[in-house]
Amino acid sequence: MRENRKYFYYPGCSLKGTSLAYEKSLLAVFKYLGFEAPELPDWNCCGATSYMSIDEMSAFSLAVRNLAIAEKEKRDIVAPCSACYMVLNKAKKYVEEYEGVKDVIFKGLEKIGLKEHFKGDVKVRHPLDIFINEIGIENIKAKIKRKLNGVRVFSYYGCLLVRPFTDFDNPRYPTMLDNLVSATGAETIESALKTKCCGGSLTGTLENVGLRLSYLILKEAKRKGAHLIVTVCPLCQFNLEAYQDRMEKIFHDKLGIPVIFFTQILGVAFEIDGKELGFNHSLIYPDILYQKALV
Amino acid sequence: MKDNKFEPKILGIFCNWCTYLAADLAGVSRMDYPSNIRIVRTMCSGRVDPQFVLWGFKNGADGILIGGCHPGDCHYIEGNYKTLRRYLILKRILREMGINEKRLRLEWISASEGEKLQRVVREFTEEIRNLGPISEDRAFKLQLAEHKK
Amino acid sequence: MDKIKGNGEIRVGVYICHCGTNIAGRVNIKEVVEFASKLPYVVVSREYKYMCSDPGQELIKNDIKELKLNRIVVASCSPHLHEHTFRKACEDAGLNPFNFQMANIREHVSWVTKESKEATEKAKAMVRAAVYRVVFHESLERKSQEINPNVLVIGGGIAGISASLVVADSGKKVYLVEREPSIGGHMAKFDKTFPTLDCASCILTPKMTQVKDHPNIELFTYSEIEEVDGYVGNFKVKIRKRARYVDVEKCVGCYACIEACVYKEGKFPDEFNEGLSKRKPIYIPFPQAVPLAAVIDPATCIQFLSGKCKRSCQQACERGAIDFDMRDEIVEVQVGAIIVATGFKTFDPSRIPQYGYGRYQNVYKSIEIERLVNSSGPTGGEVILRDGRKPQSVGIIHCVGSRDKNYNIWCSRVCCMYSLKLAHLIKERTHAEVYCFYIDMRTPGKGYEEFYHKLMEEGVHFIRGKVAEVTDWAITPEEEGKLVIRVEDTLIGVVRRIPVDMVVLAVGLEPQPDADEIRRLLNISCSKEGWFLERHPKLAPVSTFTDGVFIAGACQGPKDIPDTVAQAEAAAAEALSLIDRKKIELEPNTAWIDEEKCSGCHICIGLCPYSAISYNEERKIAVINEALCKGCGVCVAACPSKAAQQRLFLDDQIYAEIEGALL
Amino acid sequence: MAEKAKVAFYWCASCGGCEEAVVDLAEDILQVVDKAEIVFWPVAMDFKREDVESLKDEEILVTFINGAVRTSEQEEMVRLLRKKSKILIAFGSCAYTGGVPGLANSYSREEILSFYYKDGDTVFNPDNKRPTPHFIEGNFAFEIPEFYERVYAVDQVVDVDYYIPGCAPTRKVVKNSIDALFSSQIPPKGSVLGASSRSLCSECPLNETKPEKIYLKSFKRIDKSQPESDKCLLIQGYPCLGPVTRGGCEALCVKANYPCTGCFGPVDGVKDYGAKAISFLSSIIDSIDEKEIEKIIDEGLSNPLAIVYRYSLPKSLIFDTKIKKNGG
Amino acid sequence: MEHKITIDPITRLEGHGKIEIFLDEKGNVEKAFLVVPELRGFEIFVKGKPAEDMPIITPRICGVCPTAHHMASTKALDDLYKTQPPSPAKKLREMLYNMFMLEDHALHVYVLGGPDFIVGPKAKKSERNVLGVIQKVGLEVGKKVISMRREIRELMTLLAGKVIHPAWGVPGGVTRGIKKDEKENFVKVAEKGVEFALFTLKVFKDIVLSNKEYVDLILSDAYTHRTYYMGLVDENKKLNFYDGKIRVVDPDGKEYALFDVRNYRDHIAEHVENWTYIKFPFLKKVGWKGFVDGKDSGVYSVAPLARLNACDGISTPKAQEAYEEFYKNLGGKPVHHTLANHWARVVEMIYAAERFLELAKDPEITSDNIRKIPTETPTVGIGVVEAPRGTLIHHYETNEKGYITKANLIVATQNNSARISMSIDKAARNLIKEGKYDEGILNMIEMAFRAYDPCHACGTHSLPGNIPVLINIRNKDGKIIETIKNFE
Repeated sequence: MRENRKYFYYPGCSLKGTSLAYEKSLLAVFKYLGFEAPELPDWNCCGATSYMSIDEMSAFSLAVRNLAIAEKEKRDIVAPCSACYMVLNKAKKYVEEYEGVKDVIFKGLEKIGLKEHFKGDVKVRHPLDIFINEIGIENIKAKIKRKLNGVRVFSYYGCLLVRPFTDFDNPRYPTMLDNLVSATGAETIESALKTKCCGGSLTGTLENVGLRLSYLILKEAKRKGAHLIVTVCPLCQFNLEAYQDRMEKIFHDKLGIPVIFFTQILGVAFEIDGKELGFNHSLIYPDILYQKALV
Repeated sequence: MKDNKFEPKILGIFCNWCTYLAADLAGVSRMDYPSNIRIVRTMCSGRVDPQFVLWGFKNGADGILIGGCHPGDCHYIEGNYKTLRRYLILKRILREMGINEKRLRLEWISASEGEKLQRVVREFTEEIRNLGPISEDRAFKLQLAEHKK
Repeated sequence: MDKIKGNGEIRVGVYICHCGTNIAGRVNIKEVVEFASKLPYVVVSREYKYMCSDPGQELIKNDIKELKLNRIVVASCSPHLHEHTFRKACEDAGLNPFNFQMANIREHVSWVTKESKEATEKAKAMVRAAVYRVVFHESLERKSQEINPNVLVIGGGIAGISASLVVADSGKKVYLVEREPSIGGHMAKFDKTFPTLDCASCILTPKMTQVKDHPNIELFTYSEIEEVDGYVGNFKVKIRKRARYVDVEKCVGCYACIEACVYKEGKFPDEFNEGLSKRKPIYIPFPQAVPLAAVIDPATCIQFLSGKCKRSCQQACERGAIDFDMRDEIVEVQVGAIIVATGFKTFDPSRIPQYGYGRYQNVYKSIEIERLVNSSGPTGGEVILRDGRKPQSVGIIHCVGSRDKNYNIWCSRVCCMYSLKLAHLIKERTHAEVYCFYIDMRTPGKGYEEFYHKLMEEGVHFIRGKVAEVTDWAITPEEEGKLVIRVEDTLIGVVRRIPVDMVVLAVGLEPQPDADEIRRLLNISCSKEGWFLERHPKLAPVSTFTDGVFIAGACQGPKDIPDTVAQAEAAAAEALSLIDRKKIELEPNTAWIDEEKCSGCHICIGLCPYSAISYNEERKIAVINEALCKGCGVCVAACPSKAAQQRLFLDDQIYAEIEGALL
Repeated sequence: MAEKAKVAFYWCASCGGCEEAVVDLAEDILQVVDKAEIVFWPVAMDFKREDVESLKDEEILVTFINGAVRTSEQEEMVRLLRKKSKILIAFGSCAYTGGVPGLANSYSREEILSFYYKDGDTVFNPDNKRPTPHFIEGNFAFEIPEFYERVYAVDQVVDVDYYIPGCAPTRKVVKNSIDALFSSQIPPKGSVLGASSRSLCSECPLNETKPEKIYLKSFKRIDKSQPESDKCLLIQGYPCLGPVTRGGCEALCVKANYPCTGCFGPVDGVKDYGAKAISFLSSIIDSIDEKEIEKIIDEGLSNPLAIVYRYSLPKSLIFDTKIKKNGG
Repeated sequence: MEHKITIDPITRLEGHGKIEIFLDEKGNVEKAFLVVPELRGFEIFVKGKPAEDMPIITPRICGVCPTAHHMASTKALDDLYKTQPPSPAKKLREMLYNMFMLEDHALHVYVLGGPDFIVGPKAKKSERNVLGVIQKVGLEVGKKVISMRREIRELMTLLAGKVIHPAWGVPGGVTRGIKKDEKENFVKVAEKGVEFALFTLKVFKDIVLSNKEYVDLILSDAYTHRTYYMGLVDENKKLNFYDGKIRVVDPDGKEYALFDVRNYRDHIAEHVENWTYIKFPFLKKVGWKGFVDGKDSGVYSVAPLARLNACDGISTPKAQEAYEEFYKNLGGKPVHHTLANHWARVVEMIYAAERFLELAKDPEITSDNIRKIPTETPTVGIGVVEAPRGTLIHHYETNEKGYITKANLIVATQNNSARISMSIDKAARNLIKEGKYDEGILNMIEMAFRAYDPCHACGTHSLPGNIPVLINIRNKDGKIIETIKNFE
């Protein structure tokens, strides 16, 4: 019924700002794999951030507008940012389940002439889901030009991606990212912390708490001898990477662990040029990926 | 019954082995549901002749709920599939006659599904309550037109 | 309601049952009695506290005699409960029992209706329906059927074994069917049994041997039920004897073949030891196995994989018991009753990834520990970790997969007790610190609570709280290299991290994965959880809604050994009492064809699931073989010319009932 | 001249086919004339309503009524004739079960009138005229009867003694019925005269071409398929109504290789012809998959009502109700 | 004082009709109306029904000419499914159709309209019936008539299931053909038919045309209306009942229109009155000018006379002869005398019989190539035939699955309804003067009416032999002050 669906790429604010590297690498990898996902025309904020806590309805309205635009074109949405992914899905679910929400939202949609286009048919999917279930590990393996043998990777999911709305992985102990990363030849590390909070949401308000949470994860990675951390979420990536120097001071520990996006490591395995993968934005450059030893 | 609200009459025709037992179970478990439903038992839902349904509507049922075993679970191997076929055509007949097809419902409720029985009867009763009396359906309006004058 | 023709004078008696307060508490009986008395053909309308009691029945009998009643309606509970009681009463009073109709005003009215007024109205409707219907009832003859005295028992665990022995001892033939190569079931894997701590095999093995030697028991191991046909008293059962490639008759269990196997030592996970040890492609499940005969696993045997094996086993067997060409074989048996004792399976803890089973090698399932502590187990009863270390600290997590709506909502009933047992045994063997993490301790049963106290005195730590996760994530140095159990200790209200060497997951009990197939084969029902459904939770705990099929043991719901055996012997008794009736009377609700009406249109013939209908070439009409008819009425509903009709469910009876119900 | 039995004929909403059927008695009609004196036959003779009124109650031995009741005039006449007749017979499908005009019962009077006099393709009605009962124009006063909301079978208006099935009743059936009426022992009230007590299959020449068991993977429509001759039409997939339809017509349509359309109505004991028909048709659908079943119905029977209630909609249980006296 | 005369019943169009005559103060006719008190609503309730069912349902409009409806409907299906029957099927249909025309006309000539002339308009009413006819022409003939009809109808039954109502026609063909061994019988009956038709013409000439009185009557102004005429003609503009184009000639006999039935809506419209359930078709482009004749009034006429007026001749030899003779005697085309319908009908009988014979003999007639199964998606279909009583049009529209979404029918007699009303009015005016009524008017009005052989003018006339008519003359209060009737 939904066979050969088409997709829109929904960037959200992060991928246009702090996480340009994510957008670049994602699009580069999509291009390389021949997966088409034009940017969602006239998209707006997903409704995450403070909206959700201050005025849920407005947040949902924002989210659903994006959904409606996509559904109008009979396309599904690919949302790389975990926050967008979660909020868009949440909004869809609430509209389905709560008449009250539905009525308000639909009134809104009617005003902007999108009502008749929105039946709730659109799916919101994460690139990870796309790689695993649409493109397929095997096809990806087949396209790999450069085996990353010997690289030890801590594949880190963060809190938002896998719960509560995910159906493509186990919310308590996800494994899809590990599978994908190991497809590149890299070795992944088992860790109970792969879904622990990165502290991101707190760093702004309760810095010492937030940083401690971030630190625990970096420390675990270090303890398990990971060369680098691979993540699927712009917020996690930013938090884990940006504050390492400050953590070193507070916790008297040497860190300097590269934190990159899973699309970047794929890109390396595909031998896509580093610039296209946005490594120029990295604060801690993952040299390991380019060491001759690997080749 | 509750005043000023329309209380529909609902007929339940349940198979002896699944849905009737589910109703017994609901009873044993004291799961209350609206008293609008009146239950008639047949050995198998496959015994339900479409004539029974029309007869039920004619005799004042505002809604009719046929209950059988889940597909594959029929005590008589596949009686419930025959029920399904008859039901699917019967709904079209009702539609054409001018009776809201929602007034007829077929549900698979196994002997262990007391809750499901309760849920379905509640839903169905509410749905029919909202549909209003069957005498308001086109077929009956036409039928009674001359009488009204 | 329609006029009825040629039924003579109709005299109906209506009896409304209070059922104590069960009905009277909700339904205004007086009003209903009054209402009934005004219904057409009703001669008398009475009420009584308990119609099913003797005096209640007497009431009916007397009225039949004195008031010349020829139709009886009782409004009380579900016909599934007492229809047969009241029919009997009619019969005793000389009235054909089928001139009776029951109105279900308890299960379907008083128990499910809040408002008394509504309940009363509904009760009236149900009574009216019954009265309208009964008027069209007619006298019918019951057909009776010989009962085959043999009994089939499905499942060779402790339940099946106990049931078989009881039946066999009474002199009846028993066919015992077990899917595994040996009988014994889960119990055979246990070392001790709670709370008495007597040795499981010491009490089980003798029973297993009895089964083997019993003249009245025919044992089918490594076999499964293929097909069940027929009905109470006359079941035809096809049993598939899977090829074990070793002739059980010839094999003496000398292990020669196993030693001779080209594999020098075991290479494949040993099912009986829960994979804690390895076996060869040819093996004997365990030393006390019954039958004590080897079996070849074709999935791992070179001969079957490549066809190029030396077959050293075959040469080694002096009795020539090994036969690689053995095929599955279908045996058909005839029985009068069936006892289902297919048992349970244990919950797979890898479904709860945060407990780390399968990821951390020192996380065990309870059933694995049963083998570890078992003297005949892989470690000869020593409790050691996979790396050979003795654990100094062990955590036992209760309710794994039980009492959790993410997995199984029910309490598995045995986990608390077996956890205590394991705690005791582990402590006894290793002197380790043992922690039990429980939600609630549930120890109902003779000597159970006492056992719990004993354990507390032994110094086992009991921590009340549902474990959040088992992790190797060390925060403090002392956690390094250990498994940390994170749990909120709800008694002191703090989150604790407890490092241990070994984690035992007290997994719950689940229905067998293929319980549904058995259910369909036997036409019985399952609860929505998948446990087989008893006819009545209190009054008919081992019967099912399919006459002649009984259930025993954990296939009906989690239970411990004492309860299982009790239930098994109860089922055996039920089966025996059925068989000893020699004859059973069949409900005369069969269909027949009115020859004056049938046009021979063939519609009904293909619809009968039992091929009871055929076309008579001479008379050019359809005919029903009533011996084969099971009375579903599908043909009746389909018959385009009302030639096919069904006794007890005549169109007119149903029309009348519907009309009456829609008060 | 000896007292002949008085006989009356009346038509209601019908096509005249039933009168034709009487004329088709051809030579045989003369017998009838011998036996009976026709006292009322608006088609034929002008005894007026007043003349009927002037008769004694039950003075007429037999009245044959064909056609269904749709107007006030028809209702009044039927009541009057009932009063004056010993035996009243519903003649033909329309009188018996409502007939083809009865299909109108799934539409309202207004829908019909507005199409006829307003929306119809060829209607030219600028000043929006409408036939109106008791219409007065200047000093012209017109009496046209009221057009009822629905169609009634005759026994929904008055008590009927016998039924003669068929649209139209075949020559044989009419003859049998008349013989039965003038025979020594009168058949029991409510009987269907002249036809068989079994359904059509019993006299259908193709019945023996049926296999033991009948299952259908699809229903065929005759618009885009041609039935094989000499092979049961039902097993070919055509919803032939033979199994549910009273025999007696000698399977004329089937002999013309056309599936039975059911004009003889149900056999005794069937309360609702259409419901029974779908019951047997759906039962033999060879599928247990809801989607597939829906598909099968969609392709072959997507408007089952049209097929199974061609002649009997007003007698469907839903519509089977007596008209209130002088309902109009 | 106002008088109202009710003549009831006349005969049946969709139920029975009655005539209302209103007199003015002086007792002269102010207006006479034909009132048709019934309606059944086929166009509406066929909605949603499968198209292929139309040939089954629509014949129930008229049980006297079911074959006409069946055929019009079947042809509409051909058009709907954009298919044409293979030649054998087409021939079978046309043969069945001509068989029907033959027996139906025969019925009218001998049993309905015939008596007026054969026995004589002034003859005692008791004699003016089929029995009277038999006396006059001899029992043999009477038997011949009855058996002729029966034999034809039995063959129709064999071929098309039932004669009332047929179950036979399907888009692109028919469901049953003629078996080799059946053919002979058809030919035999057809030959009889021709012989019978010619015999009928002879009878008609002997008795009617040889009698000046009758001829005058036919030519008399009372029965004359100068209207348009409509009929179906083949590619050579010759008479055809089964197929062809619709041709309309004006009161001067000039071709006014020649069109494919698919365009009927450009040419035909229906007028509505409050006092009758029947509608009055008229020529759309001329327009409705009320119940008046002449070139400016859209009123037109159909049925035998109209058909002969509308065609340029007949393709079969004997019928052509009769056709020429017909116009020679009636002063050339077009003939406006309503009563000439009887003669025209006999001419048509000959054509029907000859055509029947041609087709029965046709080698193709026993072919089993009787169906071309449609493949196209149905949309709109319009079909036409010439029913005994005039042009009959069926028009269906369906969804892509072939379920009716719209239907429109122009029923044969309906086309004549305006002219019939006019005839009645004219007859009434001529015959009722100063409140004086002579019994003759009843007969005259009858004849005027019967000439059209209105659909449903049922065979049942044969028993009493005349249309019974009663006139009640009421005063304002509706009290009957005088009654006249034409039976004892």
